[in-house]
Amino acid sequence: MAFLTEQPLDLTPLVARVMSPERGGVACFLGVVRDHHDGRSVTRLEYSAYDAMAEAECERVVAEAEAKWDVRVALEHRTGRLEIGEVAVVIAAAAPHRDAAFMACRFVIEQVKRRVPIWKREYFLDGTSAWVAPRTAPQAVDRSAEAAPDAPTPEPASHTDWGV
Amino acid sequence: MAFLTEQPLDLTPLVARVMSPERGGVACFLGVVRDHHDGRSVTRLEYSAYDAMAEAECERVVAEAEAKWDVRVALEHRTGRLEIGEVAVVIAAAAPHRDAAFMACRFVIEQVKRRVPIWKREYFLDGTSAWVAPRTAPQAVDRSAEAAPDAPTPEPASHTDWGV
Amino acid sequence: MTVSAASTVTVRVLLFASYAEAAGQTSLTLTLPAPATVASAIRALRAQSARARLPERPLCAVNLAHARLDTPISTGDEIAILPPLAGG
Amino acid sequence: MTVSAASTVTVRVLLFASYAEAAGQTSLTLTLPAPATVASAIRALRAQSARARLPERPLCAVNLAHARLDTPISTGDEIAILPPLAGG
Repeated sequence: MAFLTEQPLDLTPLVARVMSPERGGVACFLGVVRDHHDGRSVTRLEYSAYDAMAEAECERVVAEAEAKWDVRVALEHRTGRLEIGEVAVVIAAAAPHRDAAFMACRFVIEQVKRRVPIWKREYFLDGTSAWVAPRTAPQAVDRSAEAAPDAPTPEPASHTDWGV
Repeated sequence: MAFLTEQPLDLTPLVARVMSPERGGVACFLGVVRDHHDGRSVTRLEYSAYDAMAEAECERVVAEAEAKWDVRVALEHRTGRLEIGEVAVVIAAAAPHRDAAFMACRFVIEQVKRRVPIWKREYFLDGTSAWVAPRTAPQAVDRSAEAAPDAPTPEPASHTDWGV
Repeated sequence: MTVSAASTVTVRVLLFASYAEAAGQTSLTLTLPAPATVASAIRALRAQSARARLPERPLCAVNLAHARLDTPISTGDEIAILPPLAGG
Repeated sequence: MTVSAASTVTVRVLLFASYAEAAGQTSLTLTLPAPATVASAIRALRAQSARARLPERPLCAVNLAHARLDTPISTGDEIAILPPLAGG
């Protein structure tokens, strides 16, 4: 099952894939391309991915959700060129109880944002474009210099010119 | 806008109604007719409503959600005969931020269950049928006999034979 | 509906689902001594329809909105006695 | 991939999005002294491609899974240096 597609996303088949008479609640999420970012007018987006890892990571996220809750999850993320108002990601989570459906759906979108290697380039009204850099980007962990692996200490601030 | 319908529900037009380029996240919920209830096999359901009040109450629930969060909400509830696996209720909540979309969607389904006057009769595999009586049904409040309106005291247990 | 100065209050009472089945009717008209509340309508209903097996404090609505048992009611009001809800 | 007993480790390094643009390339092959880690691959990458403006501790993956900077790497591994993610 491919999690990435260049085709427009449609929630209906995802819902159909997870829905069943034993699962009384289906929670869904759609992420929509917004027309603004940091106060600038966006005209379109280009999503690119590390395809093989993105597929593997989506599969792991879905498996984790299905292990944490009694739930079935479907997930698709679009890549390539997207226009304003188009859907970039769709999630459907079906569970016997709506609590689990909502929690799993929320878990999946948070994990997708945090872990799946996808990037987007925004094209602005003024003709420029830029890669989107989230303000709270996670950093790699390096525990090789730590005394206690379970109590990580922050590394000293960088003195090189490689900083972001 | 009618909130009740006897026609099969479809999430897509509800999502289209609330989605827009200013709202980056759409959270949805579908309630599905389950094949079991309290361990008994259910073959179909019949939903009936106090139509005029159900419409008014749905409108109030949506208005409350839209007042609490920066969100647009669409809601439909089906009535009449439903088969196992069919959708009984659909909700779509679109917001600039997904937090609000999820919270509003969750709020609406909880309030619908608690406040909208809809009843369902379950038809069982053995040919019998029964009105569904939730275990935690809310009771009417009566503060006429209370000293302090803000500190309600439980009424004494019923001594009539009218109790449920 | 304006509050009536008359000595009686006439209201329409609606029953639904299990309550309607038990009572054998879905609506009736009640005339009550003024001033009347939802609670007094329910007492009159019990006296009139012994088959309506209502709980001690049923969920109620007046004019399409949830109401408390002590909510005052006036001539022309639509009172609804609601069995435990099961929508969603 | 089994851990090599040889004195060098040869890996493929992938760059994406802003990192690929800055470096002017999307992949390269690095040969490192054994034993090697993700961190030593990044050090070698910086030495080889001054244009790759990597942060101090970039997000990394080894063989399609997120990895720490101290993750050991072996000949044949696929190392990816990941700019801040922006999916969803």
